[in-house]
Amino acid sequence: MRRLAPMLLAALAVLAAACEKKTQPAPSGEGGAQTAQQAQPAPGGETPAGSDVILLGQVGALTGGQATFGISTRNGIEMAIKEANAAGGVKGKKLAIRVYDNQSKPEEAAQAATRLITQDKVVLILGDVASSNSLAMAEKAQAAGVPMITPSSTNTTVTQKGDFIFRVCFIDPFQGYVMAKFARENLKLGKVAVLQDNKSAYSIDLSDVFTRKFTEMGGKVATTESYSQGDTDYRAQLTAIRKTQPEGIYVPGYYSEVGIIARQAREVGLKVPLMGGDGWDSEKLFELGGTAIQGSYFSNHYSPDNPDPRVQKFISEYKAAYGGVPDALAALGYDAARVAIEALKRAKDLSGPAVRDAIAQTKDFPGVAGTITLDDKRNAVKSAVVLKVGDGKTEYVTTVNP
Amino acid sequence: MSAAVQANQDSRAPLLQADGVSIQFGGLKALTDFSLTVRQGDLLGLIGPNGAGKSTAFNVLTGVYQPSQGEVRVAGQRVNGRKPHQINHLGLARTFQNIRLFRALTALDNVKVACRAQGALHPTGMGVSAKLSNALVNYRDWWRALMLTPHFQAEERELTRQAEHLLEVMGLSHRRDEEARNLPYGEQRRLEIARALGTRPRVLLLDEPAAGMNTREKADLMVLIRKLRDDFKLGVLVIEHDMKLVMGICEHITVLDHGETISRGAPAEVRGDRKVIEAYLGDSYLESHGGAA
Amino acid sequence: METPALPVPEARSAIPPALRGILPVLVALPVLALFQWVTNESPFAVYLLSVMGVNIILAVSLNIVNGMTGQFSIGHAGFMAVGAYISGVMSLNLKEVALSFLPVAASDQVLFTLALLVGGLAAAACGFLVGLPSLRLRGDYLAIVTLGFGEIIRVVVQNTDAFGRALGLSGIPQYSSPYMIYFWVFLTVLVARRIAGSSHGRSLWAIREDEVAAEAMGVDTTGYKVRSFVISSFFAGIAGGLFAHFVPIINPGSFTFVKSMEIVVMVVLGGLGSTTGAIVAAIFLTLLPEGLRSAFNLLGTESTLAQKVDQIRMPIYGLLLVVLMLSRPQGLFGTRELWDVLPRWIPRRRRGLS
Amino acid sequence: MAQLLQHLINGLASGTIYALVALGYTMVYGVLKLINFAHGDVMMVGVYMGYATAFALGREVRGSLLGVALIFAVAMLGCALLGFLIERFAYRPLREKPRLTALITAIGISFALSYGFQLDIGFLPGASPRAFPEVIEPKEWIIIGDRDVVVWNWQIISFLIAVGLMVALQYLVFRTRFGRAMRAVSWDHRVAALMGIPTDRVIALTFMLSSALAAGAGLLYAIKDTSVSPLMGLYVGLKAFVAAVIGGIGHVPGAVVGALVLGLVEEFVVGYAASTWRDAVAFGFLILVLLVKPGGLFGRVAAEKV
Repeated sequence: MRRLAPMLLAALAVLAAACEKKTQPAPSGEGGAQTAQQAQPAPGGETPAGSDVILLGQVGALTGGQATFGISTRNGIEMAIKEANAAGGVKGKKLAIRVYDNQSKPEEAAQAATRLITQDKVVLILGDVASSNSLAMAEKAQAAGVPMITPSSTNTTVTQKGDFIFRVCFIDPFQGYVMAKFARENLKLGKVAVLQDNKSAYSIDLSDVFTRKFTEMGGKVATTESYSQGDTDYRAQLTAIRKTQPEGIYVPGYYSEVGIIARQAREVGLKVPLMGGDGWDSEKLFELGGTAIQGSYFSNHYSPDNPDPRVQKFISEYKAAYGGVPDALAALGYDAARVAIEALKRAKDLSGPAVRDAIAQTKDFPGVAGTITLDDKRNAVKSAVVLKVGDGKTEYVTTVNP
Repeated sequence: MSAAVQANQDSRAPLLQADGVSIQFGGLKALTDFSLTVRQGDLLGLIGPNGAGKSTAFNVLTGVYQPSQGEVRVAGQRVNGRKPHQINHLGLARTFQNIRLFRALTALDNVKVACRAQGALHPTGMGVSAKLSNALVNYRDWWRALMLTPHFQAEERELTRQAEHLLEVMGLSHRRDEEARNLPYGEQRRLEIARALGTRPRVLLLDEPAAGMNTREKADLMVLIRKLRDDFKLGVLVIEHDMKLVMGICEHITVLDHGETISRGAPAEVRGDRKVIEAYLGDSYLESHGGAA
Repeated sequence: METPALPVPEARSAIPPALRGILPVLVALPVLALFQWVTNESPFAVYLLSVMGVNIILAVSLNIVNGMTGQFSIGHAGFMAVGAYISGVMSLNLKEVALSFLPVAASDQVLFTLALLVGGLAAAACGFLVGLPSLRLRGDYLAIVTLGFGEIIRVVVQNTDAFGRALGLSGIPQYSSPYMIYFWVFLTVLVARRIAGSSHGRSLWAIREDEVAAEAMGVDTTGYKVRSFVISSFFAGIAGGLFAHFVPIINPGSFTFVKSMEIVVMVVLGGLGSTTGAIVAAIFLTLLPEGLRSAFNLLGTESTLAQKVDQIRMPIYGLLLVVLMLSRPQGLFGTRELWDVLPRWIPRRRRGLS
Repeated sequence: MAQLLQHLINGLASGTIYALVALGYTMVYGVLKLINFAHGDVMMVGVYMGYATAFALGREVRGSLLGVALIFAVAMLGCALLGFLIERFAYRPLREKPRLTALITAIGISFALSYGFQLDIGFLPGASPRAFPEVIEPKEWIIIGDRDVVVWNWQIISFLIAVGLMVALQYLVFRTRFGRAMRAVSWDHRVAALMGIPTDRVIALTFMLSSALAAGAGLLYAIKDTSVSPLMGLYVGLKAFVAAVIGGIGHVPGAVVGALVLGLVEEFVVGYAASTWRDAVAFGFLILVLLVKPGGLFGRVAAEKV
């Protein structure tokens, strides 16, 4: 028995340490939406940095293979906040953002989100790109009654987590449909192959929808091959694909792999165009893909070619601040932050439910990545663009409406 | 022969038997046609020059190596192919030439490991029902240990008592709570014997128990070994390098050279055997000493 | 270093023998209730404590194999994954089910416990399978087999629709509470300590010290090795189940080789074979990244550096490991336990001849 | 049939590169009995050194033979230095300590390097992969049928470089004084020290050698797959380690055979089954090999002397 006493003591010590920073009661655990709505006495308002600052939180992958997504999003959000502060802030207060890395792991995302909510007492959370991580965050945000806007998680289930969860982008089924339609109607392809990333739910979703829609439209998917994120040698899959002699290859993966895939596709003798989704959108794609990726198409949230002055202003300011053309994630981050800021302005106070209601009322909001109207499922109803990869830049091809 | 052994004369069934055992490593014949019988009360010696195959013989007997040919029987059971711990459960315990204590464990725990391992298990079981009953006993044991049942506590006390007794016998009581690695060399050797006794063996195999000891310590040890044999009613087989010593205490000696048994018999007979002297001491010894000593 | 490596059971005690077995549990239950009540109000504390608890279970259970038995397993995350996925799937399917004779909350906890046990047993079965090769393999070869097993589990999960493939399982009910988690932490520690203090534990230590000698002394080394794998993976499975029910999303990315290494690091850092060492190391390494986060937050929310610093945590973590191992190669406590290294003013257990 | 041949060629091409990395694991394991988990990350650092050099040289020079030689030289020397530093400061102080401690520092170094290189601060490259410049301009050297089988110049060149490095290593280990010293240290470094062999220097040199080999291998890998990323060390390193174990860790030719076998197995899994099962099959194959031959294909489980 005495053997156990120190252990219990240690446990108690830890507990005591953990409890020092006790916070206002925030409902936790099961119950989720219902409990969250009743309570929540304005978690915002008082932030650790003082009452003249409204703190927002972002959780994103700042390390790992898709780090540019997290970093682009962060840049976009940062820009929006700077603009808002320059314009006098919200309700007479300055805005600030706190960013945490989730290492692309759901448990880290949940931990970071919980920390933002409880310790940093943010009024609202932005993020993440990868849907598994957004799902983990959504659970926590919903339970705590803190609104969350994901700039670019396209998996349908994310916003189904509850009424505090929003997104400012379209969803996977739509994107898969866009490319299927484009391939069938614009490119007039009859037989294509699919190469999907089995480590990414996003890629599998897109590939499934694309296959279904493309077949419905009378096309034929000759073969579906797969790879895993982080691979660097795709020759075996591409050799197998070459055998089926497709007219195009749908590769709904991330730019980090797609660029290399394009090079190796040309190497094994596949000269047909590649097609993909918004995961392609990064400056790095041009470097990784070189000439091999030119002439390929991908669906995206926005086009830098859009002559709209609002978009061009965003692009030039972004270039000035961070160098390089902003990708869709920067644009979506920017939009998400601006939607959030607008909602904060409109909200009657900074409590979770008030902000939630304000966000839910977003209608015809002029974002750089399309006009945003949130439907009753808290998803943005938006059109998608199809871009063609050129020499170091993308070219606008067409817009596909829902 | 001592009185104790004579009293047991009629109950002297063989406890350990090796019958024509050979073992090969690759092309090397480490042991050829090795035969030996140990009965209760025996104190046998196994000698030979370095590399003669003495330790190999021990390893075959205890199941570390499998014999290529021949048969080993312990307590009447054929043990070829059995694992060392199963053979140990049949009543065979050993020490090692290069001391192999559980170095980070206390002296007491070293002995308790051995005391326990004998345990309540079905000692000779190989069949399905024996395996099943062993498994059941095992689970019950774990459960008792986890629940700290009164039975477990009593058993633990009993184990401690046994181990303490063995330490006392070997004169190690004062080292009870010291880690084995911190013991002086001679005491480590004795602790190994205490540990071997913990498994309640019927035959004890000692691999160079006196190595590294001075003459006086060796003499004491030999007395102790005799005493152990009598008190614990053991058969003892000793490997020893020091001829003089072996000759002094063993009643029967087997001499190995290059894996082959070159001589066996009472000390006096072996001592006179020319082949032994040649093998053991080399021709030069013979020349300088002018024949058998 | 005259401290014995193994605890000697106390000779005398005021507690009647019949009670000793169950008493720690009886004491723990109200303490945990208090614990639950105190932490209930801070979700972040709850989350962090939950992660910590799971890490403690993982480290303490791995210590049974790596520390006590001296085998080298680096696939612990694989067992955790088995437990997490099996219990996760079960809970998802039983989400709508309630036991009619119990209140809903109680029924949920009963079903949760059931799911945990099933997950733990599945992991234990895998542990048995992985333990079997240990009949033939030693040291580094066994290590790579455990690593390979972990990776195979990950790939299987990633390719199985029932496990949600790459997206993983989401929407697992959040049944894990600090009470439940720390009850299991407590059980794990209790089991580990009681094994260490029993003849089974001594057999495991004997195997770690010298396998040949242990075998010669009648210890069924293969049997004990397999059993230590089974027990260790059972608790890893439980840890996985608990983990799945508070995150509450699991995907294959959470159970990689890197996670396994993190657990090994906890065990080695704490001192191989030291249960309390494993606990302290698990607590330390769970809090360290958050601590770094807090430290960086002090730099202010506006600076670009503060936004970038979250990325610096992991390299710093790596370097800290190097520094820690260089300064304390035997781990924090070596094979000793916390109370053996505490300063004199804390009364120690009596030992020696008494 | 043609496809089989193509897969065979591809498998051998990646196998030779695995082999060079696996050799590093095996050599270090040989002298120190340490699984150097940071080995793959050292390789990754070497590739970035080559990357930087290639850019410093500019497009003109890096295509030439001299340019390629310079890139390799810088990366290999740089990595030798890195290997030396790691050994000196992270492993040597722990030499007489339990083996696991050095393993943990190896993991620590691995984390520090692979996460450190993901930062975009200062000279560090940032997390996303970069395209590796085409230092060897890809040319198709052998074409059979209607591009049924294609052998690329870089495949042959890297095969030759890899084989050259292996032969040199074999010579070094079995024909030179240093090699003898290395083998002596591998046998028992304490005894070797008593025999007057400067064990510290031998071990340091072994580390430098294995790190340089890793850098060479990494460059070949980057040329093959045209990319470099901070995480490449983790993936390639793990595979090479598996290869070394398949061949019997500590056994030099074994590592090469193990790597070639692993390269082929992986290629065939990807080519004829599904790539997502590749890692599972690779590890399954490893476990199978170990169950049949517990010491790997060539290694012998040293029968413990009792």
